[in-house]
Amino acid sequence: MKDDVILRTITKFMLPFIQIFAFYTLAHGEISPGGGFQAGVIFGASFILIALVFGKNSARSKMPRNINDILLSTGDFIYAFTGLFCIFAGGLFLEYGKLPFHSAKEGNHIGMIIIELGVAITVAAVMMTIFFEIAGKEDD
Amino acid sequence: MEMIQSLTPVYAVLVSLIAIIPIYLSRNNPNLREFWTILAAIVKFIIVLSLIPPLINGHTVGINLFEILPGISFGFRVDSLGLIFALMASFLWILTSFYSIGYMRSLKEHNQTRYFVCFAGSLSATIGAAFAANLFTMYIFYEALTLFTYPLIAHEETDEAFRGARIYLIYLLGTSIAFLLPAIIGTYLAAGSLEFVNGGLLAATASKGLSSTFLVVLFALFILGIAKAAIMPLHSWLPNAMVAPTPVSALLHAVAVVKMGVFVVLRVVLYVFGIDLMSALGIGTFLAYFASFTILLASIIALRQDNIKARLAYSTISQLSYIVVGVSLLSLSGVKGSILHIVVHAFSKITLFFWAGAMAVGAHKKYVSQLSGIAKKMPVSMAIFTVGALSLIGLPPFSGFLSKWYLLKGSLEAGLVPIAFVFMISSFLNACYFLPIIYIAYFGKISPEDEKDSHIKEAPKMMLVPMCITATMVILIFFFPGIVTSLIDLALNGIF
Amino acid sequence: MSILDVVTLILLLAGSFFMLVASIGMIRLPDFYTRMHAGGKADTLGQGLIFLGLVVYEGFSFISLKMLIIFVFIFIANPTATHAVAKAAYKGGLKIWSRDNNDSG
Amino acid sequence: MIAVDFLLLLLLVIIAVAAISAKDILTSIMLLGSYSLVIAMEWVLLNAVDVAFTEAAVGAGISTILMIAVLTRVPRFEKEPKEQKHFFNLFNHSELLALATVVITGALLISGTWDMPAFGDPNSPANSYLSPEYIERSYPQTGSHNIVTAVLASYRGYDTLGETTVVFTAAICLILLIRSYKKNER
Amino acid sequence: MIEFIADKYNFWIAIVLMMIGFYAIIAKHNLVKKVIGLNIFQTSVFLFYISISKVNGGTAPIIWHPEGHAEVVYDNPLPHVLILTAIVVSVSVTAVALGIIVKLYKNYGSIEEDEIKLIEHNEPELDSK
Amino acid sequence: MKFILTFIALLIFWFMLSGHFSVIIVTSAVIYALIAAYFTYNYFLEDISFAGIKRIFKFIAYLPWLFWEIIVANLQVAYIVLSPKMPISPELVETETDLKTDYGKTALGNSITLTPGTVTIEIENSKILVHAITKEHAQDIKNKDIEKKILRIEA
Amino acid sequence: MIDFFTTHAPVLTIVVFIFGALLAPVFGRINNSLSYYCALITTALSFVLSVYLLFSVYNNAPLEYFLGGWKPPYGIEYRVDILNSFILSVVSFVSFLSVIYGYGSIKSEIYEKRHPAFYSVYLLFIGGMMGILITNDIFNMYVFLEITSLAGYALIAMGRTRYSYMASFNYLILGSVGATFFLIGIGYLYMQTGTLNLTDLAQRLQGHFDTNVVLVAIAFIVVGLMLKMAVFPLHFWLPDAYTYSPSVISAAMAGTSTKVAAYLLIRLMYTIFGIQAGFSGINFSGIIIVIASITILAGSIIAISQTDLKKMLAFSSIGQIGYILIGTAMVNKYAFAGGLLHILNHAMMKTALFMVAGGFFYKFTSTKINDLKGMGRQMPFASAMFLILSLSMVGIPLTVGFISKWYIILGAAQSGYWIVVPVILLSSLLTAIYFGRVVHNLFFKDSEASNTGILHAKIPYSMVSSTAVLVFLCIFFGVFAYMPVEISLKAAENIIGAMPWK
Amino acid sequence: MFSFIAVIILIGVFFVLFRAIKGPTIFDRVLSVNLIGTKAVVVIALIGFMHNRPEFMDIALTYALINFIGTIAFLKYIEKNRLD
Ligand code: NA
Ligand code: NA
Repeated sequence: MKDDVILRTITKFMLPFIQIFAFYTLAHGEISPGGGFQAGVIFGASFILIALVFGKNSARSKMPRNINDILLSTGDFIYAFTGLFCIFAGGLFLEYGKLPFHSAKEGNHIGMIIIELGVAITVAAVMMTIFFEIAGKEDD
Repeated sequence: MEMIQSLTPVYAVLVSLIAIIPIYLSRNNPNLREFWTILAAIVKFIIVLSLIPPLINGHTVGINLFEILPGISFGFRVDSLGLIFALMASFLWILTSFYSIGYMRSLKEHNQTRYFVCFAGSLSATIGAAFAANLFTMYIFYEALTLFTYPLIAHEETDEAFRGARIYLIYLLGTSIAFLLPAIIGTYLAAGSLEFVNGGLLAATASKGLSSTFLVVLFALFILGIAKAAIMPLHSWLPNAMVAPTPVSALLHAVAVVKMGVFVVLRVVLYVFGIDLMSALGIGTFLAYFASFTILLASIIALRQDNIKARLAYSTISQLSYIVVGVSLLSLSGVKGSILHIVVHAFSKITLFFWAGAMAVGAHKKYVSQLSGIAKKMPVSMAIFTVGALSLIGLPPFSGFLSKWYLLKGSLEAGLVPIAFVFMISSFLNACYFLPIIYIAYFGKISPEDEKDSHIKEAPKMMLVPMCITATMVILIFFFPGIVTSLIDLALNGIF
Repeated sequence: MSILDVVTLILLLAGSFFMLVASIGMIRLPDFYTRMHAGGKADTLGQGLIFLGLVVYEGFSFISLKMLIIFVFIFIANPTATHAVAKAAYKGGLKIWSRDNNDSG
Repeated sequence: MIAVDFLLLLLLVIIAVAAISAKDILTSIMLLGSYSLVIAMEWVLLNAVDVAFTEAAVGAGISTILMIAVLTRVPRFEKEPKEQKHFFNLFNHSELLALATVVITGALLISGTWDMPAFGDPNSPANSYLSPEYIERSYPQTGSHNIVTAVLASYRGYDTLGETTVVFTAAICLILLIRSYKKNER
Repeated sequence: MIEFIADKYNFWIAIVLMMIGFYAIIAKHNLVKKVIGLNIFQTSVFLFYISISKVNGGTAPIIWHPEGHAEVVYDNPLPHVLILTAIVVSVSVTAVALGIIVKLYKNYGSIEEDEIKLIEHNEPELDSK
Repeated sequence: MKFILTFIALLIFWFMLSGHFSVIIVTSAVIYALIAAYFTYNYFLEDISFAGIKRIFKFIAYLPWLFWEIIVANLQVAYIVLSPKMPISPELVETETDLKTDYGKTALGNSITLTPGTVTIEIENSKILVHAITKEHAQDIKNKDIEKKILRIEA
Repeated sequence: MIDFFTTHAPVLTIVVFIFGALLAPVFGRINNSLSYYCALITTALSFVLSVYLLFSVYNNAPLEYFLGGWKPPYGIEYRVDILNSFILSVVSFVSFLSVIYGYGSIKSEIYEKRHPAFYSVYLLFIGGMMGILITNDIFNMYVFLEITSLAGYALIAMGRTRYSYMASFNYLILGSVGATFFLIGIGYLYMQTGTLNLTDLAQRLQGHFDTNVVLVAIAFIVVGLMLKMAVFPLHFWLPDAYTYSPSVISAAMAGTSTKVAAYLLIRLMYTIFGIQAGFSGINFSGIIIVIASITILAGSIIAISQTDLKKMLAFSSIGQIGYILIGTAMVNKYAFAGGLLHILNHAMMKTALFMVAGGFFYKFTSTKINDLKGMGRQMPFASAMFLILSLSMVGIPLTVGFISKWYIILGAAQSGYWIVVPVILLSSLLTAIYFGRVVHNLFFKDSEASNTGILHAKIPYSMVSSTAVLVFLCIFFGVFAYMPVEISLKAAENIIGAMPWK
Repeated sequence: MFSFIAVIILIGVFFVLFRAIKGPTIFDRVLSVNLIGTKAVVVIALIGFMHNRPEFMDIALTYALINFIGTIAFLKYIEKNRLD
């Protein structure tokens, strides 16, 4: 749909805002609705939009398959490793309160931010992977 | 009675099991292979023999190998009843081995290695059951024997052979799982143990107020579960199994399978229930009458069989029930006759089967009607047959007379006159189906083709010699019954 | 009831009127292209008016700012979508309706 | 409020029936997307804002797009089942059986609601047992205004680890299943 | 009676919706349709959960400091949390199902269950992949 | 340059959305804006030079007129929809445009869509295809009112 | 360091799988074999940890672990007792051996570039099950149930035939319906109690057993789990799933997945369904026993008519799950122990059987029973192992198959469920029949040379050794049954005695 | 007030839904579904005000966004029969 001027232009215009909106959703998960999961989906959707309008190659130029594959593991790894780190910090698994910050409350807060980031990364990567694997027709 | 901890019974079981390895490995060298078979048979017999002295001295030999579940162990215990069975089986294995070699080689059978392997395995199972210290161990060997003999029966690999083998398996495995196993479980539930006890494992528990219905049902399960004893109506596997090669039939009918059946019946009656409990429940008499039917019916059916092996098979069914009836009389002589008949029937019947094999190999005859005048060409074989047949009819001076004598005496001791009549009628019927064979063989007119056929001659020496030995034994036991009865007396010491 | 409330009410009512008209148009108009006019325009304006009404109701705040963002978004995205559907239909060979050849929907 | 609730639920029923009965799967997918949108509206109405947010993004967005993606590789129209319909041309056997199963299952579920606490009952066990505690503790303990986020990421953070692993699983399963490496691979 | 219905109708409609989806799962031969049915089924279960979480007079479970209100009643946050997870699970299942459907079409040229079974019955294929 | 402009635009947008200024939020705002700018700057400002900023103001000035036109358009549509006779006579109109930039063409296309009884079907190079709901509306398109206004912005 | 492991063993047992699954595809980019070792190390580690847990709870009190440090019922709790640590050990052991087995078999069955993803999914499959086993939170169970199910769908689809996809899809639909039923049940229970923690749930259900809500909840949970367990008549998915999946997966699944669903049912029966109490006049035991009996017989009877070895084994598995149910539903110490033992025993037997079937497939690319003629000569070792395993399946003494049946029958007799005895005996007979057929083909039929081509000349040691270990254990634990018996008896005592309202 | 407006809009949704189901062309359906989406955005905003918690505009924005992307996806499928 790259040949359509209006669609192309509007998409170009909207893309950065969609992405920053995704990040906004991530950062405000504790204040308003939203969080890592929703952020990941919206971020992934922005790349899906690129693929829809500008084609797969355009989307893949900013997010190559290799990077995408690694991000898939990275997010969940951040999450699980945070849990493990809590053990090293003397707590139980995922006991953010024991993270080395001033108070348990702050530890919890920052722990949640970190894991939400992990969730967002994995979810975004997953959404892209799922889309590109299912929509990819190059082998037919 | 003092128990000597010893691994000897284990060795006796293991010898033939271990022999499987060299037998299999030397599968490309028939002479070597058969050397191993013979060697194992002889070693096994010697080991079994070595168990006689301690028994004579009033000890039992045994060992508990491991406890599998609480109250259930895998263990051996040699008493004189088991020893009689083991002696008989291991001795006959030697003869059967020689005979098998002759038979297999002259018929150029296929798959001889599998045959000898399974044969060795069967013997292990038999000795294991003879020496088993408890129902559980015995059950294992009981099943093992079924599985080891299955390939032997299917040996020919014809459709008929597979059919016979399948029926064999379904009957034996089926009944043992469906009835014997629950019976064992019931025993365990009632007694908390499965060890054989002189005077009866369950006898002690009777005082605990177990309902007699439960015990009767338990006993019925046992009898139904032991299809190897071929009590009607669970007998039809036996005639079907006659498709097996003759040495296997000998093994089935005389040495291992059916003998294990009646042996287990003996064990159950004498060591699990005990004479007292049996008579208290009145199930002994019932069983005696029940098995009497088999005696008569099987004899009558045998009359109508033209196939030699079929006729022998029905004869076996009938004779096995002698043993069952004997023990269920619950009288001293009855039980004694019963045990004696195990040995006597073994020697007599194996003689007859060896003879049948000799007919197949030497004259290619399978039917009674073909035997007209055969004695002219095969005089030795027919003489041997006559010994075996007369013994089974119960005429002196053959050992069959002895056991029948005891059985008859036992039935009178127990006050069951009808049973005595059954024995007599049955003897008459035995005569009716054996004597005609002797008659036509000696006095019948040989057919012209047979007359000319130079292939009809005595079987090879490898077969003939074992036949002669068993026939001799049939006579010897009549004159020297002490070698058997002394052990029987020993066995019955703790019971009566 | 303050002036602002009245303005809000008017804006909301006007907005819902246009949205309802759009919906009715979707049923009444005879072919896809004409329905497109209802769905692409009346609805967009209706939505815009309602958001304006809500902004007036809320007064100046971050929420109003956000609603203005939505307002802008609607005015960018809706015509684009309408155009895209129209183009697809046109490329797909859908003929336009005229009173002569076809009277049904 | 109740009118809105009722209209939304009515819409849902109509959309659901239409979605499963359309022969054009593309239409079904569109209606499914609308179903998600409408149900998300219902959730906003029921104050489940986080859930509505997710359903809008996932149910209406990603799921729909994935299904269209599949349609690019499979036929768009549903075929009539091979066997002839009987039973007065209304149902074939399997449909009748399915209907029976569904009716029984539904009846069972509805019978379960008989002695359920009423909708919105603040004293129901669900709403009075743990929920107040979460509401009370979440801000002091975690510093999160959004109680849902606090429960999600902290109190039941382990579930969320599992949830993240579930999506990871989906992606890795798809890579395993349909990523193409060889030309002739089927 | 009216009150009883008013108390429960949310649950009932959720159940009716579930059953509509469930029906499609069982009765439809088209595999994509089955997946669509599954989606409706699961989403309706989520609706049921969210209905549980509602508290009369409650507001969204996000801490709120409105002026002039002393006590704020919040809805039950726990079902929301559970359903957030369940939605994710649902989309994951959908994705995998769709992946399998793509593969099925490649191999059978059909996505109708009865056709695939017929093809497999007529020309069973072993070790082909 | 494009990157920095995108970044600034995104940061502004963020604070319009957020309304929170805690340390964590502001820090993440900067980081996230950088990331989003990295991914999207070459789409966002692909063919806009620095002169674009001036155009933005011109464009904003154009909006009130557009909004008025939209309201008029909608009243007309409402009349058509609600009138029992449905006075419509649809027509396809093809015209030329002198607009050069994508943004210009887009603004034109969407404006046409939003205003009186017309919907842009296709813009290809300089050709515009429009669907008009009545003959009068078709005539309006041929007059090129909107295009003239947008041309002024683009200049 | 030791402290670290001992305190956190419950969570580490599960988390290693997550790490393994995440790292396997990443390492796999460097080198394919790294992903294999990733799987190997992960399963080995979790096996060691599970066994540690088992011994720890056997000797001491059950372990609790509060995830995130939040006390239940606010947070998610892990609760390790003998019952679940026993099954944890079984599952991790079977999965470990399957990985070893896979070294040879996966190479031949799955294209090598897919290996990293394959191992990752495999770890998720096992890890999900482990998660189900260890958690004491009913919703957490659901989450992990879905992880393992999803992974399972993909794994089944990796089989060599195109019908694998259909098998996988059917499993997916039924599995999802089952899981959703489970979810509905959870919702209803939550409605009535407001909690998700099992222990808490059990307490708060007191006095509510006769409400419709709870009855319906239980009905849906049971049906959902029975779908997952493939209890007759909800078994349709299982035979295809087992038959058409890769050899390793058939082996691993046979040993693990239905058992985990069975565990779930057992756990719920004894904690929240109040099986002992017989609430509302419904004889819960009786219902389960009847269903299980039908399952046992139906599975065995259908198995007889199968022409494919793997399919036959699959139907046999359906029947065998019935033993586990029947044993555990009788509320009798011995029967419970028997059911529990059968989880171990059947896992070993069936996994080994599928491994042997995989061996046949590896060499001849066929598992049709008719194609197995004469294998006794061509693959004597494999055939001998098959023979031993068959005997064990029939329940011949000195094999593990006997031990579990023995205890179930014992328990049935003790608690008066006499009907169970003939069912088990009859099924043993049927088992003898269908295994007898295969053994017959292996040893007594001459091979028909034309039927299959030889794919690989030699079976790799990895495949042989892992199978042999299991076969050995089938005999070893049949002879020296003391250890597992003691453990399961103690587990039975704990569970049956641990009814909070008793 | 807000719920009254919401009800009016929802009634409109029924009309649009009718068109979505009836078609007749696939473009009618796309248009209708897009319309349902945009109406939903407004309804969400109104519900926020109904509950006196208008800070949930994020959801409305997401709706608008997703709806747009979804419509593009439908169209691309119809035009090109591929998405990437
Ligand atoms: Na959905
Ligand atoms: Na959140």
